[in-house]
Amino acid sequence: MSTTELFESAEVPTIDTSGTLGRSPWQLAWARLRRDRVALVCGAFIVLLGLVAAFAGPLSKLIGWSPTQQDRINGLTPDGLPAPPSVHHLLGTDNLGRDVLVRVIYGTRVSLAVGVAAAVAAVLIGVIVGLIAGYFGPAVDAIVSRLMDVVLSFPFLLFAIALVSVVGPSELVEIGVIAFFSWAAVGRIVRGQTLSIREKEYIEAARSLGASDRRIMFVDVLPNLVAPVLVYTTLLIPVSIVFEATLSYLGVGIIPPTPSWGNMISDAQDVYQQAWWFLLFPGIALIATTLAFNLLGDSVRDALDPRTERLFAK
Amino acid sequence: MIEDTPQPPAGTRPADDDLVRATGVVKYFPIRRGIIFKHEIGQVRAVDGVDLTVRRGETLGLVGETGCGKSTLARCLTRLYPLTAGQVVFDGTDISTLNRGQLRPFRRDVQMIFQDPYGSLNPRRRVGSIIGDPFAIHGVADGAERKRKVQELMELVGLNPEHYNRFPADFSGGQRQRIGVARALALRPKLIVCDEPVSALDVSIQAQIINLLESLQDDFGLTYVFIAHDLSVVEHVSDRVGVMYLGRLVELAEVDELYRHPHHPYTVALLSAAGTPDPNKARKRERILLTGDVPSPIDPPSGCRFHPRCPKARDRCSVDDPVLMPGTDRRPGAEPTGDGHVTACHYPVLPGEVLAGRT
Amino acid sequence: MALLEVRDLTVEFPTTDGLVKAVRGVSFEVDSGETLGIVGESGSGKTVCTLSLIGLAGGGRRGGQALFRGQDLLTMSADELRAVRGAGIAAIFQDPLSSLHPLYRVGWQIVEMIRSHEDVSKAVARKRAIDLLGLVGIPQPARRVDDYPHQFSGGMRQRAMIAMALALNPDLVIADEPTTALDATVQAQVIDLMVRLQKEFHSGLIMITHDLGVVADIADRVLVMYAGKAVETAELDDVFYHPHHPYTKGLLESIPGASGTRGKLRPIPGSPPSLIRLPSGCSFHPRCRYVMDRCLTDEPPLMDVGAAHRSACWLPATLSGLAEGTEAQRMKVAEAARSEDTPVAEGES
Amino acid sequence: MVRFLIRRLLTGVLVVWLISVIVFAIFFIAPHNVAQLLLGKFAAQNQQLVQTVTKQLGLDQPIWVQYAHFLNRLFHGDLGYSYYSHEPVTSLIKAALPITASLAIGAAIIWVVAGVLIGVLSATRPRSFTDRLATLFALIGLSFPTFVLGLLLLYFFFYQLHLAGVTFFPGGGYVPLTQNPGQWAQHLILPWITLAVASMAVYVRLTRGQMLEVLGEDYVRTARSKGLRPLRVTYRHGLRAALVPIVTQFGIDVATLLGGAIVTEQVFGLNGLGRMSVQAVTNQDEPVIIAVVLLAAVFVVVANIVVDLLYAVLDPRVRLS
Amino acid sequence: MTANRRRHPMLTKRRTAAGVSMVGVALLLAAACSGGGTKSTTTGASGPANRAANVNASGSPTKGGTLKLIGNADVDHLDTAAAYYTTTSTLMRSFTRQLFAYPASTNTTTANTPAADVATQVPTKSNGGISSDGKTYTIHIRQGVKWDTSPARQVTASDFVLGFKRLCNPTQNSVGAPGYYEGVIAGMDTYCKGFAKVPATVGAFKSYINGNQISGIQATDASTLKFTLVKPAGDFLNILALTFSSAAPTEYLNYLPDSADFRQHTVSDGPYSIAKYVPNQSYMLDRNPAWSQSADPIRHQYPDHIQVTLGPDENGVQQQIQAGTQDLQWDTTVPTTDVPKLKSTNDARLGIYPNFDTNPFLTFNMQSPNNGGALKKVAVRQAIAYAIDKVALGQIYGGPTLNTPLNQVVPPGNVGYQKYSMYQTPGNRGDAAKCKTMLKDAGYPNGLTLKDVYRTSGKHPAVYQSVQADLAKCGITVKGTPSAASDYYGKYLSDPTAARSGVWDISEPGWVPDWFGNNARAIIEPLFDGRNYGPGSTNWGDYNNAAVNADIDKALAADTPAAAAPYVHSADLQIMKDAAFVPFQTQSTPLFRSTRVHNAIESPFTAAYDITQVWLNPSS
Repeated sequence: MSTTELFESAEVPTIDTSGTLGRSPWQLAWARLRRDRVALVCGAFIVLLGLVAAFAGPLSKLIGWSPTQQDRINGLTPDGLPAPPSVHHLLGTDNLGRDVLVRVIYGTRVSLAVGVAAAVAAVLIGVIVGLIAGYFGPAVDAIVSRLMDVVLSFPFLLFAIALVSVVGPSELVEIGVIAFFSWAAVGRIVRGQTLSIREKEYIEAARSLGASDRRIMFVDVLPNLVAPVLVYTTLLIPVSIVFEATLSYLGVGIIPPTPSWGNMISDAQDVYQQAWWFLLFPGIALIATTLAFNLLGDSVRDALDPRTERLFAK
Repeated sequence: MIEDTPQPPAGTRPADDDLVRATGVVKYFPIRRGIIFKHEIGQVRAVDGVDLTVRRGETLGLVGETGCGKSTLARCLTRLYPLTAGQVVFDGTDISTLNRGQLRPFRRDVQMIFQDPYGSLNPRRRVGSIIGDPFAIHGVADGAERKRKVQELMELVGLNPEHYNRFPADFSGGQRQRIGVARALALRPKLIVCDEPVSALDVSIQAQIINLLESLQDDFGLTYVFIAHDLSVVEHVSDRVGVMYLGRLVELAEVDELYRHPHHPYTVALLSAAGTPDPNKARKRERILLTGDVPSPIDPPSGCRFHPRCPKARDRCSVDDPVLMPGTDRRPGAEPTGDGHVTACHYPVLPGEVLAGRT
Repeated sequence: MALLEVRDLTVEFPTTDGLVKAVRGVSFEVDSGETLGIVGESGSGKTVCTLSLIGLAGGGRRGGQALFRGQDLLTMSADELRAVRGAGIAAIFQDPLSSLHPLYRVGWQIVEMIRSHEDVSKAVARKRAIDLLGLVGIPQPARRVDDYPHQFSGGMRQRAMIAMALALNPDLVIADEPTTALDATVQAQVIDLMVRLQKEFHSGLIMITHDLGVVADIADRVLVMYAGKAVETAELDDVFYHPHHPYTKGLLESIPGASGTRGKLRPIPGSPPSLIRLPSGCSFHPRCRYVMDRCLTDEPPLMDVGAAHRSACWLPATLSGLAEGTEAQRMKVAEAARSEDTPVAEGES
Repeated sequence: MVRFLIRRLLTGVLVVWLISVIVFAIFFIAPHNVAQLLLGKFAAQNQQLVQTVTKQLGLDQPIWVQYAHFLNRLFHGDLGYSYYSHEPVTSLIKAALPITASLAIGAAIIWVVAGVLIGVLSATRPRSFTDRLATLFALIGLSFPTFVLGLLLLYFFFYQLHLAGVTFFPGGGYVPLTQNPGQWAQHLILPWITLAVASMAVYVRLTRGQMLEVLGEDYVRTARSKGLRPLRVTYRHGLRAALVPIVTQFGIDVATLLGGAIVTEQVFGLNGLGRMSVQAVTNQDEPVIIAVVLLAAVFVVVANIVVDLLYAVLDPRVRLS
Repeated sequence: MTANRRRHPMLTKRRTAAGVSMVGVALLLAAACSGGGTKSTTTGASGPANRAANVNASGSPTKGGTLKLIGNADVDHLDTAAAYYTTTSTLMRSFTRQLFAYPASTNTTTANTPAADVATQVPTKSNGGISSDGKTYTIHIRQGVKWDTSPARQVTASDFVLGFKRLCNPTQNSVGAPGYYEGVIAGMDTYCKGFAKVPATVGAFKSYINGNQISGIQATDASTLKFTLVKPAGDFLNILALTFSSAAPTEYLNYLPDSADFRQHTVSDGPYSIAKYVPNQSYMLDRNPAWSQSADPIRHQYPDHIQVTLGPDENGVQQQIQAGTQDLQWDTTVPTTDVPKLKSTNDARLGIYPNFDTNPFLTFNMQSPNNGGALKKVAVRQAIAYAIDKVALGQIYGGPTLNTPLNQVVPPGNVGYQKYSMYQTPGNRGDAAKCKTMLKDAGYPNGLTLKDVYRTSGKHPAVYQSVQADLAKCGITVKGTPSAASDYYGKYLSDPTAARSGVWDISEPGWVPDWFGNNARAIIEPLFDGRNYGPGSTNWGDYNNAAVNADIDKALAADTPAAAAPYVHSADLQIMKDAAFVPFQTQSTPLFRSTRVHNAIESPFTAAYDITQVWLNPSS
């Protein structure tokens, strides 16, 4: 029981569903989401981000700069300092005289790609491992849980740097590193959920009907994991984006000249006193995006389970 | 084993009239501790040696308090649990040693209806797919045929077939229980084990489901094992009733016989404790208040398990474990009664006897 | 003046799915030494209408009046209400395991109750706690007082809850389904204890339950609730032997064994309505066998149908009781009141 | 209890051992020549020296032999010598640990106190303005990359304030607690805040969620029905019960930090374990890397055990079963 | 990673100035000072590289106070037998002494000329210190130079002999040393070869050192040292001015070289001694009571203590000094982005000093099989040389204030430097059109695809991106291969296998010669002598030209720098003609000090302030 505001357990009124009959839990959640202004704003923002990422090319053509083009006439002072926002560069330039606006736009692409890909990869691994740990009894659980303990016991940032320094940085490595250190957390959640779902009567019902383990796992258990996993994914995406920024700060991020918000912010830290715009705009993009994903995650959670408060996933 | 010679209400019945024969059913749950290497530190003796026969076409009621093992027994009969010891013969086949694959045909013949109308239906699946599960799992019907069959079932249990695509959340508790009934009915099983099917429902809805179950039994010649803690419900639906206490069957009889002439002190106490929706009866009723609570099934009392709470307990009861015996006469060579009323008690309650502890 | 007089109580909860009208104008009163049974199915508002009085129903908008010892509970300040809670009105809840704090010793919890209202030393409060535990029949109370709730059995926990409720000798005890979670034999023990203690303490008791058997055992008067409204209220026997409201009658007929026959039960068709979108008129009309035109449009108020017997139904006052004859008369009245073209209310779908 | 502890310790050792194998494997499978790196351009002039050094460091041995040596030394409490500074790794860690511990523990106290208080506040008034503000605050904290926050804090609270004549915040550095507790705290305030903000956000949300769940429990309603003061209900009954998962998270988080608050140490120039390990990675100073990784893992493992023990303290149901 | 913010992120960490007292070199140095294009003289009066501008020598020297240095990382070694970083030299200045040392001076020539330190005078042929064949050096030890042992003890000739003997100990803590001595001092080679076989224990080292002598280094008495060289070396005094050449007390034989134990027991003969050292954290230096001003013509002992705090990066360091909480930079410089503002406000605490190196530059992997071996073609390399925008590269390093475009191999301040420009582009901004044409003529009308391996730290990624942008305009696609700084040379540039398999085509390393002046040995030879190519070689691109090799031999054999200069220049021309690399710029070092620091004199040798000259404002 987590509802505090409404009713004590025995008295939760039957909600009339005559207006919503026949709609799937997803449709219901969607209906609730549409009523949530915060979710709408965040959703719209994320869609916008997606569009910006998708149309980065045309947009940059419109603006007139490519993301790697170094404007050595108006883009830098003779001393090599970035140029402030002006008619040439609406949001100013970076340390190599490149247009910050265009780079922020292109950065959307990388940050989103890394964030989403890493989150999705982590979730996929986590779900599979967690499902196996939770479903197949104590012996398998013990082994798999130990494995997750090992991963969670790693000083992950240090290990990430070490790993990247050994294998060399690339987008793929970065996604892999983030996923590698995130899946165990997902795995734990899924394992916990699976353990509790396994005790549900409908699983027993399926067993009594003679359903196979595989059928039970995929037909009965998995659909019930979608909601928590979906929520966790929306929360993992911003974490991955910030993680990418941190890796860039530590010098093991995306390979230049490809812009990501992370490596822009990281580059900007040397000149933020002279060129606030260089830190501010990618910073705003990063914070707004993580905020949007986080708030949307909360809203999705609320929508999927209106009786659950906005809990933070552990 | 139960001496089973008596006459059922509708004439004699042949020997193969027993759908289920359970002999010496034992189910212990190990209590494990440990991080890597689990080791057993004890056992929950959920069911500890039960003999039981379910006759074709009857409703066998099982009553008892929390932790008496009635639900575990039900899951042993349906082989949802492997037995620790004992044997269950279903329709002539010993199912107690079959593996999962071998059990599959058996799964078609035995179905369960569960207690929790919320927990027993997967909230993420459509009703049509839930009811169609038995067809899908056993590969009986596909596509349009499955849909037609499911809709027939829905109609049968009083659900609107058009609601095929709805989700469990769209239904009230009573309607959900109908979904559970429809699912259980899909493969036309021989036996349905109902585990507290109406306990979670409000009285008015409870009556709907009981009526439904009864009419389905008539229409399809079903056999029910009906588990409940509500004595009046069991009285209403059952042909015979078994009373369980701490993993044991302590009394079994035809329903009217049991309710009118309970032999076991526990049954007597249980019946007297049950509420009655009749103020006059309530005022007149004399209650037997048992002392204490049900002991832990991890470490059950020696001898008769009821003896620490029994108003009639004597020294022998803490030593000698009583077995089910017909009648109330415990003298050697006593004539066995023929009504199938058996009791596991050294000192059964005689008609008219007043038990101590009444208020 | 009664100990507690509730007048036209309404409780509403705004939710994301709409406004839940949990209690819609319920009135009742309880006197010292009297037991009021409130009966109803899940969601009928029986718990909300009592617990909201002492602010335990989790917020919600409350309307009406609730005079306790002459003071309106609904307009009290938070501090005044807190002083009433525990000392004036105590509560016992359904699930004794979850209602006791799992991390504190049973004795500690009783001591806390005493010391939050009375300025007594810990030792004195502890002594009282031990006495109370003994009073409710906990064996070896001096030892068990330091046990944690999980070390108690279900029955003992509920006894401990009762001991805590009685610690400050309250004028009124609200018992919210106190026996539902207990086994039959333990249930009997607890009811027995409550009856005994009520006599001893001479407090008022509100017994909320869905179990008519419990009501028959314990109540002096009964309030039947349906969809947030009181549909019938009467002395105990009148409710059981001369019910007027079709819902009350339906409830009684739904209970196996009550009708005495081994034939088919007579359930009430359909399901309770949503508290967000209530049916027009009498909210029971979609499930009522005797539904009349008027029921679809006009909401019946509680009307006198006998001595201290009130029912919210348009059927004539004389049509009380369970006998077949009364049934036939009711059908006739209803038949007559229906116009030809009005469709019969939808039954179970 | 003792048996439980022993078993937990054994699994802990297993976890740490696995980690040591993985780390060892990663660094020794990767192709690079430590001796060459150490000798720099002189390696070219003196290949003999390269061989001598390689032999000295035992790098000419097969991996498993090196690993066996490593384990053998480990059992004698010897973590080896840094390739780079030639200091025993143990003394490097001894110097760095107090800094990281000061940083981690101070920050942890800040975030847990602030996070829990804000979380409770927002849980007692769900959906109120306070609640939304707390949520927003928490989310912004969560979205802020640590290094940006640290940089900005330094810039405004140290640099700009110093220029304005307010010299309260030092610009980094570390004064041992034993030397001057006042300065110790003063030097660590900004790093503490930097480190605390992100975690505080997590705790606000964790506490809020837990509290909402607990405040809906029957026993909290019981506490209210007893006529207790709201603060007592919230803290004594509510928070007390909500504490268990918070403590779990807290234990793990502090342990993780003890392995090195890399970014914060980097930004504030604190030579704790984090910075030490980053430098070690840059220099491929394997003995140091392995030691720090193992130490960090040990912290997590120990924290797990402590948390389990804390369960028993916090929850009588665990203690007595 | 902050380690990248070291001032000299190059392979070579140590250099010595080639301040041989020669007019020719002095002129070259003067030319270097005008690198910024501003008119300047050796004494310097104005301009960004005005060495005297920042001294703050007003007032009379005051004793007392604690000089606070702050910086990023610890030294490489504390043992003079191994110490190699410039930062280490800064520290060593305070507690070690050599026979000769560079005096602190605002006059560049003086500052780059070794002066007598423990030696009583600078040996010359005229004063008999150097034999007429230039192969024997006789040096006398100054009296009153003492170790801070208890009791204090005179530094003797045999302490110096021990210093040299310790150089070739076979531990990893002996880097750097042998290379400069083996080929020059008689018997050193044999001595080191023998030492290499000694097991690494204190006892074995002690007995080898005590039982074996270097034939070319003899303590003829307690205060006289005699060096015998294999062949004449014009730069021998520079070699003796390296910290490697410090005296070592016999106590050092009780420890393995530069072990942790050693580091806690350093013995000082300088004005300060290390009172407390916490590795990676801090140093505290106290006055050395055994030191006397009268026996040290180079150093002073003004502050009571010198404190070094390690941790923050260059931005943090800058903020701290600007805020006045710290005094001097330890191993960082003013962030280039801060310089314009400080300069525009004429901040007196800012000082900008020229370097005499070439850093970074573009090197070609001439073995690369990629693009059909295109980089083997001179025309292709020349085309690329035209494409580079040196001004843009300069902007990365702070623009014209801090660096000047460079167009030849030998940078100003080194022997053989002559300003010329073979691939001049308008304003040094690169000429993409010319590059394109040349590339087309060379048979690559569709351009090339080149792999550029670059370090992920510091400004290296920016440099790589700048080159990438320049070459893109010329139709050359540059693909980056990021490398950790620690892997850069070992895994890529110095590994012939990597070069042959085409792992990289171009790269942007840097080079700081170990000393200036007569340094054919320190620039041309290591970078371009094709005969040295092999694993670990610094001739990264495998450039091999017989003419250049011959010039190198001649320059090395030259008796005097003046004699070497024409050969070096000839090699320079040939190398540029072959476009074996593309020079970018020479840089200047911006330094900062707190207001209370007086007498801040930059040492070109360490490119940092000399901490043994500073005194602190008494009112601070």
